[in-house]
Amino acid sequence: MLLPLILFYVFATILVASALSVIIARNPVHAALSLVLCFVTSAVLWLLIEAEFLAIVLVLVYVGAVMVLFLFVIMMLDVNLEQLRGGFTRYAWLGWITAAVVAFEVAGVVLTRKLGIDVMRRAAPLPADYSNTRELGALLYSKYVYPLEVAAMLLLVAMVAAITLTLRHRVGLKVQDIGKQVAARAGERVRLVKMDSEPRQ
Amino acid sequence: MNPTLLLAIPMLPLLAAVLAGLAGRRIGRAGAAAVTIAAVGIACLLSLLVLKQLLIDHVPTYQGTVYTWLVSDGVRMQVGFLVDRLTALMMVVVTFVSLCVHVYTIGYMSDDPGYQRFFAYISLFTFSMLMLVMSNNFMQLFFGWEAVGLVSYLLIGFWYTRPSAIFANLKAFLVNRIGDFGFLLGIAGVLYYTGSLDYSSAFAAAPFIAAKTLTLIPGHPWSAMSLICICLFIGAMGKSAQMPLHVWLPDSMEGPTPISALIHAATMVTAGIFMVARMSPLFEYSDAALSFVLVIGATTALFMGFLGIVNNDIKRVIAYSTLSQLGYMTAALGVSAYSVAIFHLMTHAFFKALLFLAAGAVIIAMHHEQDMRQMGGLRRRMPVTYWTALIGALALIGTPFFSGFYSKDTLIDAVGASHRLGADYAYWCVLLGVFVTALYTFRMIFLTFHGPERLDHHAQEHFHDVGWNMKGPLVALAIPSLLVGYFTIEPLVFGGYFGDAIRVLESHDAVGEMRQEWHGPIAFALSSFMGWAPWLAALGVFAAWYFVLHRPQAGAALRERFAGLKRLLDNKYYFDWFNENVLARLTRGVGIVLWRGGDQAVIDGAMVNGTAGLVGWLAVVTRQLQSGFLYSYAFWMIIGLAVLLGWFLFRL
Amino acid sequence: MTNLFGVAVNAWPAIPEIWLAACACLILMLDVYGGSKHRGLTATATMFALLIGVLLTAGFGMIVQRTLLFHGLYVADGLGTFLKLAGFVTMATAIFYSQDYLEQRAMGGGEYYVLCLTALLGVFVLISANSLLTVYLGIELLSLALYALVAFDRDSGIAAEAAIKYFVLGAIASGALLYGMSMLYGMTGTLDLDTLSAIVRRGPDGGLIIGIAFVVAAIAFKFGAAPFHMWVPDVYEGAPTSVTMFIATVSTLGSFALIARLLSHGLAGLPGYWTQMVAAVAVLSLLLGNVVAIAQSNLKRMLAYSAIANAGFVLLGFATGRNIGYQAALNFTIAYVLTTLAAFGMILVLSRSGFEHDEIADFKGLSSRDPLLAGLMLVLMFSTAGVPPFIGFWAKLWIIQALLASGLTWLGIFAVLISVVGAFYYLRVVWYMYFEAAVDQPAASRRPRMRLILLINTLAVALLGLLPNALLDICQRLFP
Amino acid sequence: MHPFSWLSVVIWLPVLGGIVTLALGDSRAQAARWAALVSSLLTLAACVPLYLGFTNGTADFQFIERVPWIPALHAQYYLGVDGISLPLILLTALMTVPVIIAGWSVVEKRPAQYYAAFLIMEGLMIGVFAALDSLLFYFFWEAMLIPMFIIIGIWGGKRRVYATLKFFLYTFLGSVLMLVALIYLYLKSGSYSIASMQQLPLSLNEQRWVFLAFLLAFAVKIPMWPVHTWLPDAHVEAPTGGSVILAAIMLKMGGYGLLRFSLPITPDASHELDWLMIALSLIAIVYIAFVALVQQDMKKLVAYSSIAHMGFVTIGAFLVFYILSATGSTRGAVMGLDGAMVQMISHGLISGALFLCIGVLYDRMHTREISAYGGVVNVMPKFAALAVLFALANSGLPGTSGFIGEFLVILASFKASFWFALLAATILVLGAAFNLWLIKRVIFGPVANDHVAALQDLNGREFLVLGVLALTVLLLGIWPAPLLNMMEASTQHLLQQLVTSKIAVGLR
Amino acid sequence: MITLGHMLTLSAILFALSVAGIFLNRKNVLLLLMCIELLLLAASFNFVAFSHYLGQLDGQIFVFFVLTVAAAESAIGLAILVVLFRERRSINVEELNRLQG
Repeated sequence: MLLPLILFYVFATILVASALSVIIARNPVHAALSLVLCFVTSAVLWLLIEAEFLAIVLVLVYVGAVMVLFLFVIMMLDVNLEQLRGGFTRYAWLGWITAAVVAFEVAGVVLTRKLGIDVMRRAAPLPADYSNTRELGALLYSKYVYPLEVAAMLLLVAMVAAITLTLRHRVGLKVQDIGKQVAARAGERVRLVKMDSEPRQ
Repeated sequence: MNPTLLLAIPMLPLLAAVLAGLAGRRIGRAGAAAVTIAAVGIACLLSLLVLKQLLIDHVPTYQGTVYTWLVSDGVRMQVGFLVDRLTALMMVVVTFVSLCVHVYTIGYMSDDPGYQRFFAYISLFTFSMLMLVMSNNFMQLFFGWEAVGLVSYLLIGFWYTRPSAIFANLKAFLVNRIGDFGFLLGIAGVLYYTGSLDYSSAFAAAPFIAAKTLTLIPGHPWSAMSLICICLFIGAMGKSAQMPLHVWLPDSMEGPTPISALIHAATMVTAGIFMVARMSPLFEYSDAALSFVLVIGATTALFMGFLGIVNNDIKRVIAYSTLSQLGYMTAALGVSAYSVAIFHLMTHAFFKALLFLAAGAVIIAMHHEQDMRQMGGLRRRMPVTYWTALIGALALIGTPFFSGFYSKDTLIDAVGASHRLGADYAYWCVLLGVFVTALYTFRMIFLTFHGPERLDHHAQEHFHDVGWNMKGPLVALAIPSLLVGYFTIEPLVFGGYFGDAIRVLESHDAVGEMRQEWHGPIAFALSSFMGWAPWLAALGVFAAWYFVLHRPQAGAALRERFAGLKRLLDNKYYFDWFNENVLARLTRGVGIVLWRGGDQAVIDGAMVNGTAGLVGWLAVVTRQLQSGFLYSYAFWMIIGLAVLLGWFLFRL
Repeated sequence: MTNLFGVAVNAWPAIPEIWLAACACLILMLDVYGGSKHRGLTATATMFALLIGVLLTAGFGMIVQRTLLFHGLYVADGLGTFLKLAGFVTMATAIFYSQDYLEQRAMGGGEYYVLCLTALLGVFVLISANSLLTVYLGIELLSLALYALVAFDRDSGIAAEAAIKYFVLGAIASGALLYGMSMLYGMTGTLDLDTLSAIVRRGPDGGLIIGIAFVVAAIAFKFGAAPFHMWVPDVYEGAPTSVTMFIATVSTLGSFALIARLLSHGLAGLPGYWTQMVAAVAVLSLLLGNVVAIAQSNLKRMLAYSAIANAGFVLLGFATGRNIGYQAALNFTIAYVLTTLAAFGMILVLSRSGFEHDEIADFKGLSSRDPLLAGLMLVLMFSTAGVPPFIGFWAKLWIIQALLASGLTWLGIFAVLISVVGAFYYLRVVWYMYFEAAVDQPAASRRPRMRLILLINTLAVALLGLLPNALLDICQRLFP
Repeated sequence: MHPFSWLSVVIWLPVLGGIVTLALGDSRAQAARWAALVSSLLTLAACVPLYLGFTNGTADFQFIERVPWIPALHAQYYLGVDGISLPLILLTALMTVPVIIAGWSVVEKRPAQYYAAFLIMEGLMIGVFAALDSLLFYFFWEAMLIPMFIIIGIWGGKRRVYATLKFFLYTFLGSVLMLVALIYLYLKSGSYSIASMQQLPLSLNEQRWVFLAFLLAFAVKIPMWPVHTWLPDAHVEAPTGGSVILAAIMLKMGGYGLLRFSLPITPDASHELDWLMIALSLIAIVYIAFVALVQQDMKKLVAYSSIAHMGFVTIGAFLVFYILSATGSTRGAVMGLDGAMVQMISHGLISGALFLCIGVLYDRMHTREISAYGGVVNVMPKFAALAVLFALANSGLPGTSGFIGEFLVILASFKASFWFALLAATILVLGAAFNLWLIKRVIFGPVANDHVAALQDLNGREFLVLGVLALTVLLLGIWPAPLLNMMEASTQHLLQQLVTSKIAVGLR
Repeated sequence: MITLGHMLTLSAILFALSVAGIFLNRKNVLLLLMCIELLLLAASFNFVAFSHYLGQLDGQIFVFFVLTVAAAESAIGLAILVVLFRERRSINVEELNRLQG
């Protein structure tokens, strides 16, 4: 049973490395791409602990939707990449230390076995015909229906908000008015203009 | 004795005062004068009636309450009267002198705009003084005590536009307050030990108090009685202008002359003497206090006399003479010769009032000129004034058979006969005082009435002798000044007139010893030539004649010789200088320091505004944290999180 | 139906949420067809919807004893009903105050009201949340709507700046919340708050403490308590005043619900730890809020710091970890919401198109320009300063009493002393209004209806100060 | 009990009057003035049944009204008066009328708000004295700051903002700790009623803390050295009426608090710390008297003299234990308490009158600098007479009310220690010094300048106000017995509370 | 075998990194948004891990919702970003300090 552990370490390393590169990337596009890498590796790690459905969703939603959105925005706002190159001030070390402290505090508890539950515990083996997705679905539509509704409202809010904030009617913007087009009659399509020919000199 | 009658005596002047004061404009000048004079006149008659009842009808001492002022903690503080022979005598003196002054005022103030106000004041004074002498408890005594002080304040500052006047009255009030300060403490002491403010209970408890001691400085127990008596006497020092609280009296001469006569010679200043006499049952139990009284009195008697010699203002000379005479009385009190003190008080009231009024007459005649060097030879211009003044002067220096002689000579003998600590010093003081008195008195007489006229032309043309409304009182006062001593010495001093009003312990009774060789006034007068006093007086007169009339330049030479002494006397022993330049300045300095330094710098500056400033500074500094940068915000959040985590994980 | 909702009982207790969600969609439609034609239609509709919501809640959703819905993810109890009613009323008043302001600034579009309603819905979800999941969703629903609202004035640079700051920091906070919840979940194996509070009784361990610390941090952020307060001043100042008012009032109710459900209920089994953390945070915010407010010149910003300070007071109430403290905190929250609502209403009624009237200096000489409004503002300021006879006094009094009753005497003394410092900057407003000469400004526009509501609002502040028993009594009943 | 609740009337009548006045608005100034005057007079009238219906010789509270107010906090609307509070209530009602009249034609700026503020404050102050429930007490105590803040701030002088903020924050800071103490006592006794707090047994340590908390509140109000510095500023900047109320009544609340709260609730702490109180009082008397001597501003001078005089209140209240240890009995202690009470009343009248006098001058010449005056008597004889009377009363002249308090306190303090009496008695000299020096510089002397020469003497309104006060001062000075009889039983009872230790192991 | 400890440690590191990214980044708001996604990922890691090792699915449900929220959040965040850019013509963090003090 060593293989999973090896895989874990490999992907964990990649994950951490790519996360690091998200932070220190000088170019937002690179950052975005390394974030994608993060998501993919995490998906793999989730597969390792039998969360298949979430792993897939992670890839689909994030890599498929969110990150595309990010890249789209990056491109849309044609920000001058030169002036956006990330960079740390001379207080960076302070930041690193603080982050390290937080990480240490949490990890320290874990490693010193003070967590309260056995960190070395292994999961009970699941039956062969176990389907993570079905279980989730069953739970989601029975017990967690109320959160589901709330989540719906939440997405509605996101939609409304995004539209309200970004959509704006610029003056002089050429947009077609469907109603007008439909309402047009044949008579109005062509107008015959009658005019005398000019006498030539 | 009829209480309503007693009540009427102080109330009539009060009502008159209120009437003349508040309705002065309505009743007019004449009205005001009439009302007040009537009131005081009646009061005077009633006082005489009371005296008669006590003397002839032998009515018992009256002791009664008018109403209860307040009750606190079971202590009843009442307004009430104690009328015995001592009181009666004082009442007569007060009302009589006051009456004379009222009458005299008509002429003296005739051209003053504040006419009604003046009458209101002096009537009010009469009321206060009567309340003082008739009181039967300390609270009321203190009331009268302060009330007369108030009126004297108002009267000294009567001409309130004169800077010198309003300076003088402030000074007078403050110095008196210093006395009252002690007096109040004394009263508090009495209440402490007797639990009551009534004379009767206080006197009854006297032996009990005498046994008590209290410790002011740890390890030094004091006789409670001495403390109380000295405190009380400090009050007397203020009122009766004993050194070093005498400084206000000469300045008080800024007031109109009738006031000088009434308040600052005859009545108010004697309140202290009266009070000590009244308190004799207490003082008798404290030799220390009496010695203190004796020394203070004797010192005042002699050294204030010296000042009279060098002064040229006629009123001030008399004022210093008053000081010195008060010293005599105090000295008498100091040897427990209370009766003698009161006797001298009475005679002095008459002849000193007389002298003042005479001086006043001169001043008016000279059109408000007070400097004796501008006078001279007035005896031809105003004979009545001259003769009456002469009588007063002779009485003052103690010429045999004059009233002053009897009182003063007994006084000197009493001091001589006393064995109290400090009595020898006192004896020499009073004896030497006789010479000094004669010297300045006749210096004044000679300068004013004899010798060449030194009037400036202004005085020349405005000169006019005074009318009979002013001469009348002079004559009226001259007669008692001449005779009262002869007739009253026997009952007052040796006849036990005062009965139990004055209490003297056997061991102290100097007068008692003198009573052995008492053979009537004439014999007393003749026998006095065996003593020093008359000769000293004569010597004084001679010296005055020699230096003033016979050979003035000799006086000048003498001044050259003792220039230093002269300067000392001119500056009145530098008392005023000290008060104004050291005490007053020190007080104001302390005030400034405490205000600017304590209040404004430390409390307000450092503590109050300091705190406010600190908070403000903190605000300005702290708001820098809100730098506006997203990363610093996030950073602070994480720091907070890390701290929360660390804190509790560390404690796990 | 029933087995979809998973409960045999009907869903009446959830009527407020259901009604609100429905209204949000309806009003969105209403706005799309015809909102542009009739000005103020959506606004009026929203207010009606809210008032009907009040009636519905009062009529059908009036729950006294605790009932669970939706497999225990949803709890309905007296506290919930009360807070929801308060939410409806507050929201309605807030919208009433902001109407003209939005019209003047061309923000009167229907989306605004939809977002407000959904935000309120988020608050309600939070109010009746009985599971970590619903708590989280409630917070997110509220926050997302708020982010959008803050940025709503698209023509204002500072609004966008405020929004992005709010968004980023808020995201960090919700990240922390998630992390903490994951820890709690991991330690206890449940998302259900009832079970959670039962399980944590077994005592503290590292995981729980980590979870608690993260959760407390997130809650402190919602409250705007130091050191997680940094967003408050910037957002208060940058956001449109109407939105600021919304954040200061409605979402404060949400924050109260959050801490009440998550800590005082969910972690009731393990008070020692979170109460101390809360106490620490509270002290810090009292200190910082009161001190820094002194240096402010912008009223909205000053009120932001005052909000930080008041959050400190509410948290002190929770720091007792006892019902008396929760009662006091609830009372304080209601008092604060009532007063702050009127204070912002004051700014709105005084504002004109192109003029925010949010500098303290703008209030100079108001007493001569407009005595009525000045008088009302005076009442509000003294009330917040905690001077009787106004409601703010009782709020503080009760907090302090709770602290003393719980033996936290020094906290009580600290609280009263710091509130003296706080008094200064409230007084400064009064000083500007009454003691300073008027600056030349046109008199505030009449707006009689608005003044009336403002007057009623302020009278409530005063009357609840004279006869505070009603409110205190309710609070005592809600935390028996 | 009494069929009609007069206390509520005297509390709420002026408040309602104030609201009416406010409603009338500055546009109808004259109407507002009359409304204010009428309601203040009605309040005064409503005090008559209080005075007549009050039975002397019992320490029980009378005119009791007791209805639940905040059941949630066990706080009641609980009113009542005894010999300590009734005189102060009467004083309050009496002093408000002159204030209203004094402002009659002087206050042009927002008159309605001016009168409203004073009326509301009158009600609140009476409430402070009448409240028997400590929460109600605190309610009135704090609420009263608002009108005063407004009064000084709007109608004050140049540095009014500084003065009024200082006043507010100073007093607020003092009060909040008292609130903490009250809550503490409530939590121990289960009720906010003062009586229950007075019977509540407390350990010495608790008493210490409670005492200090109370002390801060009351010391600031009285004010005692060294927390007195707000008073001169507030007085100087406040309008005449404000100074009058401030000096006449607001300071008394501090003294009242000491008598009603500190002494009976924490007797042992009072015993332990009385040295502190007496020391501070004596410092206040001597130090402040010196400071008053050198003031150049009339109002400042009177303000400082107020501080010095209030020193007599505090020393009189705390003599008992020294007397006990010096003489072995408590005879004389009550005299000290009586002295403190009388001092409060008479100081209320006198200082109020003095501030009115200064107001009279200020209205005419718009300066309070002593150096700007001189020889006023020449042009304003009536005024001069009254001013001199009040100044003398202020320096404790027998025959005026100013004498009694100092007299009693000095008599009592002699029992405690000769030195106390000695230091306290220095006010005789220093008080006379600063009062009469003021008079000398302002009233007497030749006319200083032609501003003074142009002065008009008192008009009828001013003369009425000052005259009535003068009569009261004299009457009280000549016959204080009624006042003393009114309070005697209560002070006796207070003494009993004071000497019965609250801790198991009594200090005595 | 992969234990709970491994997962938790990993998520802790992720969390710290993302946080560090937020306050170390001085230039680009976009990067902040990315870091936030990373943050949510870290939290989700915990949930997944716990739910796996506790053998119950509630955690994964939670993560499901987290993903939803994250998507919505990023949408709104980007919208705000767009508004900001339109107003300021810049998404530079260091220029976002008009509100301060």
